[in-house]
Amino acid sequence: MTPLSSCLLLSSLLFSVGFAGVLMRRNAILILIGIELMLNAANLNFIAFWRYGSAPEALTGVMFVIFSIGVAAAEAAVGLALIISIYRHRKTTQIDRMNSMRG
Amino acid sequence: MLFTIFAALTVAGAVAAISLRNLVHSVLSLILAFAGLAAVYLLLGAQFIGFAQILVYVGAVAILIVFTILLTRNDGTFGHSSQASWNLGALIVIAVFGTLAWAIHSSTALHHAPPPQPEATMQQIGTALMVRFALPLEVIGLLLTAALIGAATIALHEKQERP
Amino acid sequence: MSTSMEATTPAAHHGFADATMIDHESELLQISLGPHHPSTHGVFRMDVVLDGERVVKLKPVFGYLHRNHEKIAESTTYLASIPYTDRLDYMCSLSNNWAYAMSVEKLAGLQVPERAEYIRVIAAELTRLQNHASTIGFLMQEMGASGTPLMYAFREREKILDLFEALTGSRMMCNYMRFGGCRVDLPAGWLDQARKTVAEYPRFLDEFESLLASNEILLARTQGVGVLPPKLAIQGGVTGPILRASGVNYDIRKVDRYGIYERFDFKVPLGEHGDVYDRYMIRMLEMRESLKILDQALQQIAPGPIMDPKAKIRGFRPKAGEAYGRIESPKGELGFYLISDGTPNPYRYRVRPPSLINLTVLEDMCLGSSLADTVVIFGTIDIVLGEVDR
Amino acid sequence: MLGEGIAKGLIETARNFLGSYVNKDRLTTVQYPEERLPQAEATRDFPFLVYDGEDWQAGLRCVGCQICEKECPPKCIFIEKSTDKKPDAVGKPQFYPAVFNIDISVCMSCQICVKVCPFDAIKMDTAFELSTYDRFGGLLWDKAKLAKPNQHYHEIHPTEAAEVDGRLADERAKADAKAKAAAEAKASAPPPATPPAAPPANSGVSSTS
Amino acid sequence: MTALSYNSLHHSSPQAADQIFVIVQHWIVGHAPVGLQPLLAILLSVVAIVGGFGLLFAITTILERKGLGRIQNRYGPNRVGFFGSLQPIADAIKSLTKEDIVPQTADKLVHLLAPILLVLAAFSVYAVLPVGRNMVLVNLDAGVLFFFAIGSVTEVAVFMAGWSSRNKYSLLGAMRAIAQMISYEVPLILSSLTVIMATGSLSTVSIVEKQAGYTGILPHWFIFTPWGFAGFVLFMIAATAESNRSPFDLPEGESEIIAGYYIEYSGFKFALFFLGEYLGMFAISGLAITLFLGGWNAPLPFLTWVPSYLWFFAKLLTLIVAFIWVRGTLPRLRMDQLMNFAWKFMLPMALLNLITAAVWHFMPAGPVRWLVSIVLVVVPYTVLGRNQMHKGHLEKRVYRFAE
Repeated sequence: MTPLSSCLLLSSLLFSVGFAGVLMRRNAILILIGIELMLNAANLNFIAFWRYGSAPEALTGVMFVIFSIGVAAAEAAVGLALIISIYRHRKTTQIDRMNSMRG
Repeated sequence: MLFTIFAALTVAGAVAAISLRNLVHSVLSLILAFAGLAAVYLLLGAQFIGFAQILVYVGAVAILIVFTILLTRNDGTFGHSSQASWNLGALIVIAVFGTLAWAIHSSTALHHAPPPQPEATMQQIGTALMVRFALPLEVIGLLLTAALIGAATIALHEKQERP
Repeated sequence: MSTSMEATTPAAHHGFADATMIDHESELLQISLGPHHPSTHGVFRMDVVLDGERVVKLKPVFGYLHRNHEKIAESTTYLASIPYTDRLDYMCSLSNNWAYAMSVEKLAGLQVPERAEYIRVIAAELTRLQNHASTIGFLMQEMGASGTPLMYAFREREKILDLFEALTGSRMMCNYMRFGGCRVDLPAGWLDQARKTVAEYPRFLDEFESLLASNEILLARTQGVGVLPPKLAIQGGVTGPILRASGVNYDIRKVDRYGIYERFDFKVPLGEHGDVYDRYMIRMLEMRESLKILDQALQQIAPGPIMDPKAKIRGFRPKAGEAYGRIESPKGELGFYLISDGTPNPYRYRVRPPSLINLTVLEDMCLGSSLADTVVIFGTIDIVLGEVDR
Repeated sequence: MLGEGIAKGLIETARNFLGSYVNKDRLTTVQYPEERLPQAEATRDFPFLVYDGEDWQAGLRCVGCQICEKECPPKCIFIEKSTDKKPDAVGKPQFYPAVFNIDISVCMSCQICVKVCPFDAIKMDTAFELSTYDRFGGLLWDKAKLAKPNQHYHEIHPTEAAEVDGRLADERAKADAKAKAAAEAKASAPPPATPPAAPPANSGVSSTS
Repeated sequence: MTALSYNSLHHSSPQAADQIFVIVQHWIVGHAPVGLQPLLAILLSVVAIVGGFGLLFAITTILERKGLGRIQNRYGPNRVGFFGSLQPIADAIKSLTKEDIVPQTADKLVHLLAPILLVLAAFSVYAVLPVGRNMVLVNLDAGVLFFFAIGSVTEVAVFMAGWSSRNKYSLLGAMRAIAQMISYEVPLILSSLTVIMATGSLSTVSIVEKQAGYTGILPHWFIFTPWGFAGFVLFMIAATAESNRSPFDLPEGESEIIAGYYIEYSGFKFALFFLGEYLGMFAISGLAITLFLGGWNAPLPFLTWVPSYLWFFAKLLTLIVAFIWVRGTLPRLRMDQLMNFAWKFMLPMALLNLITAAVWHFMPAGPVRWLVSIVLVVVPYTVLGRNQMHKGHLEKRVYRFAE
């Protein structure tokens, strides 16, 4: 059970938990939380491979995680803004009721 | 040994985040998960990423989610989806986790000894960002401003329209 | 704003349990400011309906301090009501005494001697100084300056209260004016002490001026906040510094020229915007005008009798009739309307409370402003619950 | 320039801060129990009954005429007249109050009772630290607790006391003179024969009493 | 995270007094069994920090109340102990003995966790603050980033406190506090960015070392450069807002919403909130000292014999006095003005300050450089200041008098 494989195991566990959250919960906010978890699992993989991988001085893993954190934050902000605006119209955050395309 | 503690903490936080009934409790456990993850990064030697993780996720994203929860009055009918889709979801998730675990277990690339602790000082990250990754830096800056303005207009726009 | 929540009495909303109490139909948050609240000048409640931080509806609720003053006055003699007038606007008891004494003098046709008139003007202007100083002190306290301006104001107020204690025997409950003059003459050395206090007072005003008048935070917090248009002020029957801050030139000292005010030359400051900053500055400028009156009065006062010889202490029965005496109290036009039926007790005893009448325009000023501004606007109206509830 | 007004305000508080160590005017608070602010002479708190001489029962000036009870706005004075009479300071037999209670918790120290009392029997005290544990019994003061010697009156309100004593002394002198004259008239009426000798002795007597 | 690295201490340093604490620590650690030595060293430093700043908290409470008193022409507490010196102990005992009331509808666990998390975050921030030469708990390579990361955790604690006590006012207070903290974190980080750009490193120790040395009698502190001074002023304004102090103490605006997010706390938990707030204030002024006021360096060349940690605490006390002085004078800002000020004045000034720092860095030394930087600082200040003031056409008014 090398440290690298334990890291990968942890990140895959995190990924599946996040994936479960997205599948099983009906509240839009919890879906966003699931997505955040999945993104973090991916970041963990990058750092694990940077740490135990072949050419650590190239810092590619670290760079990629920095940019991925940035993108994830932007995505979260836009997602939450969408949820708020949908709530204003539909007065609900249940995704089942967000099926109509009308304005 | 430390790694297992933090890993357990992170997974517990994640599971609690998606399973708790009260939304605010789930966000607090999400924060616990993010903090655990940051600790794992520090263990792996990526200091900058660990602190950035705390600053961005715990400091900002979690607060954003909390604000959204408080702004959208959940009208009580939330909770788990119908029993059937719950089992189906669980089944798929276990399948995904199984394949990943099997892949990790059987891949041969992991068996050589772990290399020494690589150096990720601020100096190196700074120069790498400025030299090799200058273009992505500019793009991410652009993307963040666009996202910022987009999010603000979406949420704000609705405000003025109210009678 | 047509909210689905009709204006039921606050008690109906009593059953709130959940903390994030936003009404389910709309985003409104109903908060009651008071009666147990640090900035409501006494027992006074404001039922405020907030949309986010903006005030949508404000209903003042008072009556917590009602002591049935006017009904009691009908069953006691004229003299016995004088100590109760101290408790009307307990910040300026000497002005209340003067207003009551003046209306009874109109009723009974008594003539106040020269020296008593001077003492009354001096007492009233000193009251105005210490009232405006403490009003501004409380106003700054509400804006968050943690006590410093209030302490400076109270330091000056103490000097004036010591003058009152030496003259009338008590700091706030003076009970000093009688029908036809004053109860006791000026003790020895009181005039020099008064002149010294009045001479030192401008230093405090300059200190206040430099401490706050050009302070950017204060300007930002007060200019353009809680605007009271002159037309609304006149319709609302508002009087006093608030009316003058909206630009309406109405000062009873100039209109009625009661007492001997026409002997002193002083001017009446007027504001243009009618916002919180104007009300604050008008009070500062009025204090400087009062100082001018005091200087002139303290020079011109001459020895002489202080009581109209015809005035009787006991068995005082004014002839039947009615009278309305009013003065410019620091809060506004304070009036006493008396109907006498020849017996020692007044038949009807009515007080025109400037605080209560100024309160009626509170909601119009506060609509659309934030919660923090509501507290500040309420502070500039300067009400005293003793006078509001009587 | 932003911040200019704020700077002036800060200088003002700094001047007060440093001033408080330097001049008295900038530090006006007094450490209450140890140091006390001097009270003005006209200060009034709660009424007390004045008595002359040593024995407060006999020397009490109050004659129980109940004017103050009628005039008191909050109606906090309660008097029961005595049935027998006792000679007062001028020697005229007067009633005295068997019971004289003032409910301190109701009294608002408005000094109307002092103004209307024809016998200068009730004056205003300057003691204000009167807190008690018992709201009813403790604050309902009877005659014994209210009576205080004339010296005490001189201590707290010197000028007023001196003026009152002066007036009382004149009254007493006038009353004596009148009594003397009346006694003289009575004595001289039956034996008309000795009219001339009386007057000179008369004036001598009155001045000494 | 190695604790105080022993080899860095060279006994040849002239001032034994300067390194007294470091020597004492090594002497104690020397006695422990070898295995435990690193742990013991860390433990000693942690105890020193918690004790030292706890004591400073006590001193500041009494300093604040007496200082405010003296500003307001009164004494301030002087009954307990000599000149009121034992007042903090009396306060501590009072807060310990006071009954700890938890509202019935409150969310018990989160209600309990909030003050603990707040104090935890407040204390853990001190790991990177260089209190004296060789006296920093851990010399992190990304020290300043660590500081801001842990600083942002306090927002979460504030939210937990506000939401869990289920009270209208506490929720309003928590929302205001979080909005204020977030919007002032940006100018805070940007104004500290200028110093990081100038020194080229995020480690607090190297920032302080770069500020050592004197030209003539003027020390090389960053505050004595135009961009440094502007950065310092912006940093201090943002620091006041970050620690909810005086002109920005909106979350616990007593006169409006009674006590903000800690309204439903009493007893020791209430004291914890105060401890957290004061520690936040010390930490942020500590960082200001490290970035702008030359950490533990002496202000004048001939004063270097004074031990380094004394300089740090002297500067800290002066900043605390400044906080108290401001608290005693200024009224409170309104919520929208506060936001407006943050985004329309602080942010542009901080960005422009970056440019001035860059210009200062690349231009050759000399009066021209001074002139250009000063212009680059003063011009935007006046322009933005006038826009801020005249947007609501705020100015002292002249009044007419009716006859």
